[in-house]
Amino acid sequence: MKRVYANETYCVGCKLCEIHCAVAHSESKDIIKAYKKEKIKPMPRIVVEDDMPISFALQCRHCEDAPCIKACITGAMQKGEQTGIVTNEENRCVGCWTCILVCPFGAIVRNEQGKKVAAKCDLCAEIEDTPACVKNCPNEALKYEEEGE
Amino acid sequence: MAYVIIGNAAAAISAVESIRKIDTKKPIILISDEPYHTYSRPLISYYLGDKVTEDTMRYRGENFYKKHNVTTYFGKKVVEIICDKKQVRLEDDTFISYDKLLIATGSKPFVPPMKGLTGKENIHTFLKLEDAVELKQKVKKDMRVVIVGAGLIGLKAAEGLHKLCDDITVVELADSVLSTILDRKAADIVQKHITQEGIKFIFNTTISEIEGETKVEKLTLQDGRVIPCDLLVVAIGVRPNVDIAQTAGIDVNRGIVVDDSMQTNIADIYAAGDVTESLDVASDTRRVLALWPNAYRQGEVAGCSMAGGDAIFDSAFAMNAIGFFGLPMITAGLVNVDETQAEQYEVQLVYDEEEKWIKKFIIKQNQLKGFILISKVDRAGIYTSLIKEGIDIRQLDRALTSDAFGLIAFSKELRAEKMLKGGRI
Amino acid sequence: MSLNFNVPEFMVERNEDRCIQCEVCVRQCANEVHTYDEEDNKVYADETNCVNCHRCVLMCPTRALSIKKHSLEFRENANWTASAMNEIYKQAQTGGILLSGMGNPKPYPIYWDRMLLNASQVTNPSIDPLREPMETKVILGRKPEKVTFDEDGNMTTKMPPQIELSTPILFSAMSFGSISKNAHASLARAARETGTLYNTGEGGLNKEFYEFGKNTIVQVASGRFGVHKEYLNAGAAIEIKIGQGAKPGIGGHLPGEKVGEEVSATRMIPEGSDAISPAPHHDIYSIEDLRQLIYSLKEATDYKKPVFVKIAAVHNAPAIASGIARAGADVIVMDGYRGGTGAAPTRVRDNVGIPIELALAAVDQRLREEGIRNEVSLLVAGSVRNSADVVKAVALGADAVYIGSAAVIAMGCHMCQKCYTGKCNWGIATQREDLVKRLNPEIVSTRLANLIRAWTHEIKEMLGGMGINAIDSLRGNRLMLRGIGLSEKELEILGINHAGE
Amino acid sequence: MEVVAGYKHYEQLNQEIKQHFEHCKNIVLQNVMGQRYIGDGLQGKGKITIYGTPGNDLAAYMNGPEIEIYGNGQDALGNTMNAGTVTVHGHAGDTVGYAMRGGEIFIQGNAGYRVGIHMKAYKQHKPVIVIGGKAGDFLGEYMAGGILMLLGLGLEEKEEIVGKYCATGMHGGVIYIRGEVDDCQLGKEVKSMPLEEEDKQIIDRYVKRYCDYFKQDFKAVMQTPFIKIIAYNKRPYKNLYTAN
Amino acid sequence: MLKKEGQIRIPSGCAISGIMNRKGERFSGEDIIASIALMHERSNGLGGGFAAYGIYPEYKDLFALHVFYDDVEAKIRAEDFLNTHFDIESSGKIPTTKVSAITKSPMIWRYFIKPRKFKLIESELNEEEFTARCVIKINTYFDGAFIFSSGKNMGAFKGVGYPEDIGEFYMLDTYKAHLWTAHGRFPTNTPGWWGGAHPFTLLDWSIVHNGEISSYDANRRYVEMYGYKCNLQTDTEAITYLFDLLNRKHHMPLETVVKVLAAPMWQDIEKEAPEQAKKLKALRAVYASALINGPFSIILGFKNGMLALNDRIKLRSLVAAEKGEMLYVASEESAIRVVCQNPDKVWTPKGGEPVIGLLNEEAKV
Repeated sequence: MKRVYANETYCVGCKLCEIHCAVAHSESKDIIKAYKKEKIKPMPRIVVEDDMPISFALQCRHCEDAPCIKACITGAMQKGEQTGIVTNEENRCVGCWTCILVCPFGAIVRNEQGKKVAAKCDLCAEIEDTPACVKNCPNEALKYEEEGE
Repeated sequence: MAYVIIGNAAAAISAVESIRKIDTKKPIILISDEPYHTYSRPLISYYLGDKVTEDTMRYRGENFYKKHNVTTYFGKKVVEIICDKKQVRLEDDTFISYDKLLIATGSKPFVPPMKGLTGKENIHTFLKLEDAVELKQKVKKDMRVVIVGAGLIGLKAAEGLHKLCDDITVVELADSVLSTILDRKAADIVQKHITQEGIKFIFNTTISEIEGETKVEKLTLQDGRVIPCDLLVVAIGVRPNVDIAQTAGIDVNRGIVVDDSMQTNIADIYAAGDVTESLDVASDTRRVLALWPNAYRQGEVAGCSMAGGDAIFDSAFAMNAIGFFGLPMITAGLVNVDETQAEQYEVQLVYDEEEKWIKKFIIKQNQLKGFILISKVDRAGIYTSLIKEGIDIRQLDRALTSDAFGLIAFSKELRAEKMLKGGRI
Repeated sequence: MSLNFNVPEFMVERNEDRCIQCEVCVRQCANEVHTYDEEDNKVYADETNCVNCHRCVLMCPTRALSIKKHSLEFRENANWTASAMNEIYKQAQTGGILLSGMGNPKPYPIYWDRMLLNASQVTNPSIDPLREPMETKVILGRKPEKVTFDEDGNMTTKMPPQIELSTPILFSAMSFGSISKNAHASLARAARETGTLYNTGEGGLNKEFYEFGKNTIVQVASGRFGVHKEYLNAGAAIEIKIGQGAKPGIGGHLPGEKVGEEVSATRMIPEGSDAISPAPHHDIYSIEDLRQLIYSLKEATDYKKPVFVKIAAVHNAPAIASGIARAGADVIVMDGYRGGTGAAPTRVRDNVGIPIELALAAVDQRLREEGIRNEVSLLVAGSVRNSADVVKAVALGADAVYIGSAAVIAMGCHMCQKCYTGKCNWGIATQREDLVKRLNPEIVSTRLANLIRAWTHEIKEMLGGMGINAIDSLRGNRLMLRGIGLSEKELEILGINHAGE
Repeated sequence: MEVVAGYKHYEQLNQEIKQHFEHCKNIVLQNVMGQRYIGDGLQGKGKITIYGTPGNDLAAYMNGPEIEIYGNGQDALGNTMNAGTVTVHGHAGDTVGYAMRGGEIFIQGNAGYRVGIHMKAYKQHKPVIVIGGKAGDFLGEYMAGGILMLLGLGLEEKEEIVGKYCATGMHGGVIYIRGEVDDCQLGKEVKSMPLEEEDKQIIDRYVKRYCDYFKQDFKAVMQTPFIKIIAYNKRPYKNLYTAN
Repeated sequence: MLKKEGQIRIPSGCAISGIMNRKGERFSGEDIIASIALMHERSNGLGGGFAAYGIYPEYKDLFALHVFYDDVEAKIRAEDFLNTHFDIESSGKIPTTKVSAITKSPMIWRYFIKPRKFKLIESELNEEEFTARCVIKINTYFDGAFIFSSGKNMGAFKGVGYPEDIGEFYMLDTYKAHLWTAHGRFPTNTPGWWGGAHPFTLLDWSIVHNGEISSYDANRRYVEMYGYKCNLQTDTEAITYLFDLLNRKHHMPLETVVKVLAAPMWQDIEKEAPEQAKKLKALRAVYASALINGPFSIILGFKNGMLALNDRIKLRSLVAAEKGEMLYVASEESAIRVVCQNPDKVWTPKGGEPVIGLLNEEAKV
């Protein structure tokens, strides 16, 4: 399946991926409205780790053998049979954080505004073809491609 | 002939999914003594708290059994395994033949003998959906509820009941809450937090007598105190539900003994989930690790083995992600170091009691063996993976306790490998 | 510290309605202009250090930023302009030589813009380059006067070493040290992709780039940094750098802080030590010494590599060029006074040298008068800004052009002219790891290759318009040029007629 | 292998040398008359012995071989040399060892102007020039590394061992001078310093080599003390510029 | 004021025609006039001309100069120069007849000359080079005098007018030649100067040319490095010099010259066998500036024959035909058919591929 691969050699640590991820998962999908008007603060599902000159963005790897799915007590965490995308059905998620306990990448974040849910990368599958983080990475440090490309 | 699975929770369900990955044809028969579609037991406290409904508690979708070609016997209890005939007998004397059998009967509440325990209608345990449904019906706002046990189940019950009634007291024999998964300092923080929500605690004692006619009215504690009680929840602990296994002659120690393919000592009989015991790599002992992720993985391995695959269940260790009244905590592996062994371990600890957070790491020979995180639980899985993979923490160029701990602590190569591997971990 | 009389040059305008406090600007400004104040939840700017490189403006996801010239006015004075005064303030404050980056920004005439190109109408046809063959291949190097054959028709002429270019555009010398490794990698890749060459500059050649040898010109400058036998043989040609258009007569100086591990290894000097290039080659004090150096290089490379000699375009360029041709150079490179640089004394940059257009016209004419133009190739540099400039240069007589500033602009340079600070926000003129990684050679080499391809297309269009289908027929074809708004003298030097004539 | 150079063009002579050098590691050149570039870019081990007067740029870019000259060397000897040894039984011209990065040059007699200009060192490369007599102005100009040694043997009375502007712009390496040099002859970036133990060992080593090559009395040479000249600032031009 | 050729470059379109007998048998100018006359539409009356080879067998070792004089003074100055450098064996007016369409003709003179021996020795040049330089010198520096033909046993006849009128004017039906070329001109902007008409000649070279080359200044500035002066600023002149430089001075066979002037495309060179590719590449590298670019079709007349050539992407028309020993080339097929009704073979040469007609061995001069 296509995944987002981070090439840390060219990550500039700008965190635009985080910003655009948050916007993509906001109510309005409008960057200014999302940040300035929406009650629920936009929440990125991507983590940029940085300690310049090292920096890289990280999001769910959509593991083939995903531990979060196995660990999920509610069955909210699922893998798309066709797509391979690991998604969290947020209305079933109870925010127990077991997925956080088992994700070896630390790629699942807590969203505690409103109903507590685990927030994670869904590859923007329902929004567009290319995930927002990849589309907005100014240095192509994120690539959306098949493994080994 | 068919695969027969006794149980309907994590281990049973993952066994179904696992079998169907290999064998799509042979029938699967699933027998559960509960009358429900598969649901998540850990969610019963959420059910009490109205955070989930019976519908959203479903662990798998409505058409799960159909889709996986599973014949279900709900509300039927298996009473006997007849190994030589490869059959199981149900309560109603139905015999079901199996080709491969999986025992995934989980746990049952542990209720120690107590004076005045029997014959009272308002004494509850808190393990199954049924328990929660009953509790929800019975509990009233002005009731005085006493919960015996300040472990995970007891506290979850307390949290679940919190909105339904105003007076909740937790009685615990030990001197702190969650003594199996937290150390003292962490326990204090958690206890303080829960106390602030209005839950009362009584430590270092337990019930010596339950008084009342048909209902519990008051409790006498071992220390002589008498407390009023309109509803009693016994949440002292759970035990593996090994009865039918034992009678069938399956090896049972603390739980059912299985090999790494989840097979019991009897051919074609497998066991998985909370009913089994497994090797805890953190403490290097065999014990029952009654944990959801563990059950799932065991069920997966068992299913695979039953269908002729060659999966192996290797390392396991205790781990918990839980929260009470908005205070999250994640712990894994070894959380307390026995004073006698203190020299072998290094403990790294940072905390702020006011802010209610703690980070504690227990290290042995440069390998992480366990941790406690309270409040600051983000990215805990990275620590879990350190324990699991036995990574030498000297390779990491950032302190475990650092707020910026993450994959950045790993070498570039290791990181690239992890991240470029995509889905493989 | 006494009061500094200099005010900031720029002002940062932040549209608060659009600013979402995402802090991208804070993270991206190497000059630390932007800061986030948690208490106010606002991002503030201290423009003292702003160089107007546009990094923040372009990275801002909400387009909330703009940079304006500082609004502070000086009393109007045509003589004592603000910049004249500011320069005095700076020197009075520090006692230092004013240092600038990039090329001469002064409003001297740009002759490229005073020349117009011809096109075919009726009497001969224009050619459609999209559908008909259009040749832009150029062969650089020394050429014998004639090709001879024996009685059987076999060629008896031995061809000197030459270089083939798919288009008359090369990337000019920029050293590793003055620019980043990623910038170098981008140039190397783009050169390979587009069938042209890039130039190492005087900073040696990183071993990683040896694989681009066929597309590399290795430079030998007065400092001889990284010059050794392997290096000389690593490229397709060797360029002796005598001078540079941005600073004729001046040496170079790479400050020690830019000499990190890799620069050190490439230049073969210790980490942290200054890399000083003397003003002259101290083994060349006269034209015959140049011949000595040319042939020492030919000896070291078994006469297999053409040797370029690069000079700054100065007053006596025609005579010097003639001397270079006769000293045995295969290619003469001239760099005009608008040529870029990482650092040059402002006064030198802005006042020394002559326009490349005039130098080129004069040198080409002189070499023709001497009958030796066909023996050497003539390469010009010094602010070739677009394909029309290339076409005009070739029509004036150049074989090909070097582009430096245009290349760095394609890489992202915004002409803030602060290369020498080493804090290039675009990852070009810097060795700071966090900044260097901003320049992704995958992207940037494509940008460079795009530029070359686009220009080549345009060159073809213009050639086609003139009814020419090989760049050879444009070379020195000055009838294709007409001057506009030029004096008789200028027309005479350029060797062209005025428009309308 | 012996080659008579005579009036051969250097291109031909050097081609012959290169060809011979591939299989013969000991080449003798007779009657050399100004042919340039002998040993230019030559690589590997082996020796070339020269009789006569070799031309400019001898051993330029040379990387390994040994050249011994019975006669005087001309200008730019050892230009940008990387490794190897050149010994001159006689004098040498201007800009000896220009931009030299490694290898050794021993000159029995005097050397001209700008000797060792822009010499540099890198890792295992450390160029050395030992001059038996005196040197002209600008000795070690821009010097960035390596060792320059001036012995001042056979000087007339009151004759200066080194010319003016010695070591101007020097920012690395070391110059050893046997005898005294007036500070006013030195560039402003350097100073003369007393020797340390390490210096003494270096001097010993190279003077011995010199004496071996040219049959001199080591003890006699060592009787006169040496001084050393080093840059006291690796960044002499650090504050020269103002950002504009 | 209108500038004439030499003061400004004037583009022009044209018609060309050439007829030769490979055996060297001579024939009158009637056919060539008829041929070029048929292409009347391609001219505009501002120039026409002919070159004829083999017309002066009685003076075949002497250079035949055809000269236009604007006035008597010019004639005196030029003759003075000629006298100093050459022995003039014979001289006189070129006979013409009155044609109503031809007006304002200059004085047209003819000289049969031979370089003076001592001048040759003094100049260290051969006869051809010496004569060529003198011709260039007169044409460059002698106002009002223009040598428009300077070969041996050949001559050019040209002027302002339609080519058929020019032919009549010069009474070409009275001349006999084994090779005739002709040109009808369509200049875009000219007062009509007799010297500007085609053919252009230098020594034995004559060129008639159709088309306007775009590489003119590149070619001009290239040949001018080698002692030529392109006084007329015409393509024809530049092309003539290129032929002279490459063939006479660089000793390049005509077939190879063609590979320079209409060089094969790089992509075609790459397809050649390595040796040939190397050769073609060297030619392109060295003679890049001699590539003639833009539309042209030319007929080159020379001592031993003629060569017709198109530019490499064939932007101008050219047709060739053969009948027995006769070889015809012309801008249009009809111009051939009009004088040779049933050729053995008619073909259209490819761009860059020459049609070369050489005199048979026994007929060679």
